Amino acid sequence: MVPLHWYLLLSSAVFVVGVAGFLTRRNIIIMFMSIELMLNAVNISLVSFSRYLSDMRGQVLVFFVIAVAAAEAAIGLAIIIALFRNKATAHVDEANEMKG
Amino acid sequence: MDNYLLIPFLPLAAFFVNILFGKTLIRDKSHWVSLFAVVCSWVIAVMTLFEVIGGRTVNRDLYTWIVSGDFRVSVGFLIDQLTAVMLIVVTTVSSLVHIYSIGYMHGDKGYYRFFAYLSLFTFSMLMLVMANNFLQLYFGWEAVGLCSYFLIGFWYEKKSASDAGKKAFIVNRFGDFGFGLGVIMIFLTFGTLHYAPVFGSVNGIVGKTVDFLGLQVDLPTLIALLLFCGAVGKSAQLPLHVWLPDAMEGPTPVSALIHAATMVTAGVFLVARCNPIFVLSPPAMNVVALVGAVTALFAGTIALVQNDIKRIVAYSTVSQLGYMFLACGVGAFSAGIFHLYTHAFFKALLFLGAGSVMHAMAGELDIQKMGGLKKHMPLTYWTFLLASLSISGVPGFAGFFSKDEILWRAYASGPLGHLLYAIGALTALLTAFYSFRIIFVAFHGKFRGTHEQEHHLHESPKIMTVPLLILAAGALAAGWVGIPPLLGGGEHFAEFLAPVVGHAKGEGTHAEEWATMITAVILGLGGIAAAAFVYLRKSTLADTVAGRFSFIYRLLWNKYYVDELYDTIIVRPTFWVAKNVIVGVTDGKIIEGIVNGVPRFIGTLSSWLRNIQTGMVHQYAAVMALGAFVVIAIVLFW
Amino acid sequence: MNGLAYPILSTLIFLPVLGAAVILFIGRNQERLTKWAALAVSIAVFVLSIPLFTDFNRMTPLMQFTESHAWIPSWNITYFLGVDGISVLFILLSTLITVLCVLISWNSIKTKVKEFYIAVLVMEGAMIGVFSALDFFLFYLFWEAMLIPMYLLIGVWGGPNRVYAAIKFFLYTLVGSVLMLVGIIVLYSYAGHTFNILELMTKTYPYRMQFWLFWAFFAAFAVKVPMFPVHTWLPDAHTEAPTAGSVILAAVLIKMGAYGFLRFSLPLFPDASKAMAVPMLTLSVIAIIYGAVVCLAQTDLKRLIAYSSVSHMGFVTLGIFALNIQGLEGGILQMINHGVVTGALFLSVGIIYDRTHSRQISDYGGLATVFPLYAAFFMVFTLASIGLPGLNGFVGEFLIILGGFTASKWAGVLAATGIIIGAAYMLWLYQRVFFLETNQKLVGLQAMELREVITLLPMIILVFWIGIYPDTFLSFMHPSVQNLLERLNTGGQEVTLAGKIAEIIK
Amino acid sequence: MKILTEMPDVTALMPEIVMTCLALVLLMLDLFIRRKEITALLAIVIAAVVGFFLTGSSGTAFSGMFISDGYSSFFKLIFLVSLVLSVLISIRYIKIESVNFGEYYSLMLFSTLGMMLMASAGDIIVLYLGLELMALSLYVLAGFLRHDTKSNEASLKYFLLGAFASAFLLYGTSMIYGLTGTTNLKAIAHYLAANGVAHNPAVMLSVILFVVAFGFKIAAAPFHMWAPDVYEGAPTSVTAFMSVGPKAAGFAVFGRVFLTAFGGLQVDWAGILIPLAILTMAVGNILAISQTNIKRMLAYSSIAHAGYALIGLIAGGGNGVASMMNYLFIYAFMNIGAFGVVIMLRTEGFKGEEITDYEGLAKSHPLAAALMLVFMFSLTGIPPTAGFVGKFYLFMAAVAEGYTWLALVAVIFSAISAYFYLRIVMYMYMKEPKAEVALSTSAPHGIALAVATCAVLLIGVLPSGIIELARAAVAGF
Amino acid sequence: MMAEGIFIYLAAAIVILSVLVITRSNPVHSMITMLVLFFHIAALYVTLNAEFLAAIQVIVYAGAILVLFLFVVLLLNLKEEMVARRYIGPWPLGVLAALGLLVVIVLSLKSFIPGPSGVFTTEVVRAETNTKVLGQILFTEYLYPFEVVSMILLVAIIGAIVLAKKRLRN
Repeated sequence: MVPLHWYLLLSSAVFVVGVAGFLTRRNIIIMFMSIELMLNAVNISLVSFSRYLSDMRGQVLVFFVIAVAAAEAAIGLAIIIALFRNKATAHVDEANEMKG
Repeated sequence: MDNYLLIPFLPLAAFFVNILFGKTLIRDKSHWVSLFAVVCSWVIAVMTLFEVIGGRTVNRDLYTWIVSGDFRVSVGFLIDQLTAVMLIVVTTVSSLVHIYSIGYMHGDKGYYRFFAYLSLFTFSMLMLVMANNFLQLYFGWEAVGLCSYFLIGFWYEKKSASDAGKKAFIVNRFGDFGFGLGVIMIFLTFGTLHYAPVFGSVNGIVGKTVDFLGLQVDLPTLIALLLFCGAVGKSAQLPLHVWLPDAMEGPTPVSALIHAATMVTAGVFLVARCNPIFVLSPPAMNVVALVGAVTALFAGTIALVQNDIKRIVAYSTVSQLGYMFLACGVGAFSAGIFHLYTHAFFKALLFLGAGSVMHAMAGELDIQKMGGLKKHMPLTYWTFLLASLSISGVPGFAGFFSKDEILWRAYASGPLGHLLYAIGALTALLTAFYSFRIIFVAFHGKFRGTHEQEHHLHESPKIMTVPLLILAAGALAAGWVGIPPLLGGGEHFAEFLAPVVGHAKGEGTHAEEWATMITAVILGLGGIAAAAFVYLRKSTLADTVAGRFSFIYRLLWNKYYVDELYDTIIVRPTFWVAKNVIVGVTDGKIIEGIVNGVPRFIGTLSSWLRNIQTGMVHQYAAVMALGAFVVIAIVLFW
Repeated sequence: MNGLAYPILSTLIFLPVLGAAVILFIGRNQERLTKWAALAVSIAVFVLSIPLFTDFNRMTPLMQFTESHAWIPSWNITYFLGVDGISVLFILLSTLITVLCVLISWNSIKTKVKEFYIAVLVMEGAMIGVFSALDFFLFYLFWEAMLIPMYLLIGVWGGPNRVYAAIKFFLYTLVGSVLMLVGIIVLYSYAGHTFNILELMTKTYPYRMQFWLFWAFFAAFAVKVPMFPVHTWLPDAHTEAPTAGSVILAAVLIKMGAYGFLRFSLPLFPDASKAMAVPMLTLSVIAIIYGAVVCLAQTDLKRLIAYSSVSHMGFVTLGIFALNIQGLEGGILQMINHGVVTGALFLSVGIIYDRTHSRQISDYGGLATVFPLYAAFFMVFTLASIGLPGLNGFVGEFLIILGGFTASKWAGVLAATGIIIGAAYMLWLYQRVFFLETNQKLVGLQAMELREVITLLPMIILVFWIGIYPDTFLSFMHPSVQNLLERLNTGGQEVTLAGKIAEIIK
Repeated sequence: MKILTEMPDVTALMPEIVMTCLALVLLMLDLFIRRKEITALLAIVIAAVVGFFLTGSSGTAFSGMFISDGYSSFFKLIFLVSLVLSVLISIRYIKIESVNFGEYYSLMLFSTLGMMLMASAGDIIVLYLGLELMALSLYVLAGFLRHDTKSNEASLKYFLLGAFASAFLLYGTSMIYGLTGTTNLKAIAHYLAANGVAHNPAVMLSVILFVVAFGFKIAAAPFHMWAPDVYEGAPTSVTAFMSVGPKAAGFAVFGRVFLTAFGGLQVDWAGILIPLAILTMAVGNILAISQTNIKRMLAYSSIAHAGYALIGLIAGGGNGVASMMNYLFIYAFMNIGAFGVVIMLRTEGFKGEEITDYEGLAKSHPLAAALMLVFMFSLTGIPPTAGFVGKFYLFMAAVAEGYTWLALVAVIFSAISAYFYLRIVMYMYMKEPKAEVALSTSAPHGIALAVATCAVLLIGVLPSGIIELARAAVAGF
Repeated sequence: MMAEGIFIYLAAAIVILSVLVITRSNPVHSMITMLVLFFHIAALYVTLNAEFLAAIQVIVYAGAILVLFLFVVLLLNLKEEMVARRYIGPWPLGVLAALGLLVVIVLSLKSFIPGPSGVFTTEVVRAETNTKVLGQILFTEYLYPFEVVSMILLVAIIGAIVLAKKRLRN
């Protein structure tokens, strides 16, 4: 039986990779995917808890997380398209008109 | 008897009438208003004198002035022998000056203002003299100072006049600083400021000491010396004498009234009035005597070389005041007041005489430019001569009796007295010399002024010469009331003042009294002879002596550089501190630095922090992640 | 107890505010109507305040004309007003000064006339509120509410450098008073959740807390007084404020700091006040001499009078912290005197400023020949300012120096030097402005209007009245000051420096 | 496992249900409504109806997932107030910005719904969903000016960082779920108290992750960097709405989670929040000083106000939370009022966002200038206004709990804040007007400003009503 | 022994693939890597007997969301994207921050104590099949959040239209 800790380590690893991706990549879509990664990391830990605590709440939460992730994806991409239509750039660091 | 209230309040009423309606209604008639007021006061003063001679004294409070906790002071009047004498002196000289001013100030644009100030001055001096508590004395004290400020600076267009007025007031304020503290010390020790209770329980403080600014000081000496500070300021004694010569900028009647007879004598009056306190502390008495003597000598020497007629007379006043303080210092308060009384007459006469000379010479003051006025102004000449004789202490004249009394009392007061007597006698010589220097240089010899001045020379109108004559009579007769027993007189003056100031102690044989009198007379006549020799026979001798002893001459001519000394020690450093230290450094740099510095620092910090907000999403996310990391790290490892 | 039928204090506070509201609706172009309305309101308020003077019971130290209504029950805050010997005179001064301010700015204010009079009237309401509030919250509310109209007065109608001066004034006072706010809250939570000042006065506080609270309140009051190190806002505020602004500032606003010491610092923190008396005396003496000496270096008329206020208020704080009856009564009377005299000086400066539009002393000279009546008025005020006996300045100053001398000889002596320097700079000012040859700029000066004479007349009357017969004003204070001193000597328990008592301040 | 037969007791949920249905109805009606003002009017009517239902509902539903008590209804009151005021000031504004779509109002309603769910969430899952519902509608609203790059950039930044923060929230939730086996707040509290596992580092980790997520929502210091850009970029009416509603919701959730679930760890998370609060006040006040754009300045000022409200939370206890709620209620009026005046300056062809545009406003538009003056003084916290009452109550709570030094720090910062608020008043009153500034006023806008000003002045003078309400609300907590 | 083997493989694959996702320069490559990653995650779910979720993961995540991403990626001009800088200037800082976070999380997870075990043991779930059990809880206990999710999806649709639709008539 695989101890719970390994799952936690796995999920935190993926989470951190997601954070790293978010912090380093210039392309908005890749940043967006890094967020999806972080959400998946959370899902992994939730499912593993649900399995080891033999309780279904974790999976229900995963269910909702996926739904919200989908909604976020829709809105996120809509925003990216709106930005793209005005500024024809997919890079975040070009969208810094406002500073100071 | 209770019409004594009118004495001060009549001039006050005259002041208000003149000042309010002077410009519009009364204009050049304003002298009638104030003259009427002062003459009435004089009449009532004389009646009061007789009543006081009759033995009746008054000490009544009009109304409570300031009440705060156990500090209670009221406006009240004390009429006793000393007050009576001072009333007579003030009202007489004031009336004569009023009459004289009608002529002297004729046609002046501020005519009504002049008489208004004269009335205000008379009111203030009378309040000072008649006060029955120290605070009202202080009120009178400052009020006279104010009037002298107004009158000195009467022709305020002239910078020198308004400067002189300001200087007078500020120097007086130095004196009043000490005087105020003295008054406070009195209250702290006696719990009240009214004369009667204070002088009544004065013996209680003998030998007591008090911690004053860290050092243990004998209480009566402290109070006496503080009060004496005021006296020094007001009567222009040594350290604070600088304002009197400059006060000559004012119209001459003012000098006659204020800077000869009344205001400057207030210091002597104060010392006399507080004699119970002064008597308790021998050191204070010695200080008063010494200051008096030294000032007398000091002023006398300066008067020798001055050329401005009014400045000479002014220094002579300072010198004579020195005499009065010398008298009080040795315990002969009655002698001091007697000299004050006689001095008022002949010094006022000298000033008014100088005034009529100035009037004739169209404002010329330098005696070197005068000469031979005897022919043109006989009346002024004779009255001037008479006053000079009196001041030089020629026997028979008023000055002789009062000065001789002082010298004798000084001599008789013990070992220090001998030194004081010597200084006094020497000053008598100098007094005689410079008084008669004026006579010989100005009135004798040939005229050295400009032609049209000579043409313009004429005797002053009657309105001015009548007061001269009256004063001349006073200068002659005033002394007779105090003829010492030695010469068969009843010494009525001293007896009259005895209940207030007591008798001068110190005894000496008749022989010594005769010796001192004779030496003083010899010195006086010697001075006159020397002046005659120097200025009538060999007019060039004065210049050669001045040439050889040029250092001393220049020293005396510049009044021992005292003015310059004060300027460099006090005035200029204060201004320097004000400009550079305060406005420059502490206010300008330090406080403003902080007050403007902090917001500016926050402003720069803000604009520096602003560019941390780079507008890059990564940076924001990085800060969030870093924030989370730091918080977790702290919580975990702490 | 409230002798009168109607709540006089509330009417005094809210009538001006109501008047301001009425003026709000007057058309922007009818300036004359606005001016007359403002004058009418201010006179009405002054007339209404007279019963305070006449019906005041001079025998009791208790609060009079009290009004108390529940205001914010959840915090136990009551709308509690009342006056006693200490504060009644200031209210009268405020109402009088406001009338004079309205009169003096009759045609000197050209722009935004409506807002000006609204600001002045609201100012008056706030001022009276500060002096009559007996609930800390209400006091603080009026204390801060006063900042806004003053800020606008200086900022909008001021001189060339007005913006800097206004901001500096606002921030200076605000930083000080916010520290007081924390102090008030600590007091509130320690003393059983009450803001009622009279109740707070009955309680005793541990020394350590008294110490900190004293300094918190000091921050607010010292800025207002202004005491030595925190005074640099005053010259700027005065020089830049319009005439009416600087008169209100000089006559009333400055008094609130000293009033604060009297009403709050002394009774609430008796031990701390006694312990802190020495530093306070030193600061006051420094203020006296510092303020006086710096006047010698001033070239701007208003700036000079402003610094002279620093010196005069140094006397007041000296009187207060002498902690004896003469000092306190002298201090309070000197606050009234300073309000009258400096207020009058600023009114006069306003009068000539309207004509010559210059504040530099060098632009003046020989005014006496051109403007004799004005010169006479100014002379009386100058003499009162240097403390000539017979005028009002002397009575206050003498009592203060007497009180100061008993408290500490050094303080008394050094303070006394202040009157010398005071005489020096005032007379020098008078000489440079009024004596010497007439400056060419001043030749065609138009004589004093009746309106201006009427403005200065009450001041002249007060100067002589207090000078000759101060008892009418002193008698107001005796019982209250007596009561304050008893609280001071007995109120706080003895100083336990060990600080073993539960220390509230973490 | 019984299957649910009877309908769950939904009386407590009435406000939310009514809001949802009417929002959907509005969405439909919008297709047929020609003049968008009517949609706005309907939105306000909906808000009123929900307000009416609000009073009746109290109690829990869905086995503790939904709690409707005094605490939540007070916050819902704040949300509704901010909704109504924001809708009123945006009617004219979105017409000028030519984005006059009905969806604007329905998105506003959905975001308010999200906030209401957050306020009465008893379970972390529902809390997360409510937060996401609010956040999503706000991302769209922020980017509503499709043609303006600034608005796009604002919504992009808000979206990316919002998603990033909610990922942290989820990670925290999973951690808590792992530790306590439940996501219900009361159950968590019970478990942590019972098993004494409170000071376990993993629990502390989840607490901090929650602090990060909620810190982001209320724009507290290290997590505040999105706020200035988003507030500046978003349409001003949305900024107004965004600076009040979501911030209050953030505090509601902060209070709910930290005081019920982590009640036992009060000392710990208070220790974390104190530096945060000080940093927030510092950043908010100091950076606002050197701003030139008024929206950005107001953004920093709202950060600072978050810092002040945090003091209430740190103080904890009945008074602390009540003072926080009271402050947020007053803050709603002040802030929306201030933004209302900013909106008035926005006319065709004139942005009116730079501070220098306010020069001489007092001369050209005295009424507008007077209103701004009232709001500025209220934001500074000068007595006769409500801002002072709010701060006063906060400091009272802090001092009562012994945080006197914290009150001192806050007081100093509010003195610093006086500088940049007064700069606006100074520009308006003490400078001469440059160009002739026209104002775009409309009836609803006037009403909103009137309501805001009256509230600010009324509460300033007679605050006992609100304070009692806040106290009663906390009693039910 | 067998289970550990599978877990190790899946864990390694997931971590490597996720690192690959964030490092590919071409977005389409990272899209495909993501797809493979999702398959592995689905496999992991199966080992944790959450088959329904595995299905959801594949269908929703891989099927719907990734496809959505693909549409948007196609919008960009890939050539310019290929050559452009992938990482922001100070990218090591980002990585450092992430690693810091990792260290801290791992350290705090060391003392992780799992909570109380619930009623749905693996046997029960296997007996009732995961989908059924999930459905039961979802529509009884978690009915309320379910409704809220529907609202979220609605808002997502409105938002997408408002922001992205070419011409909005008004």
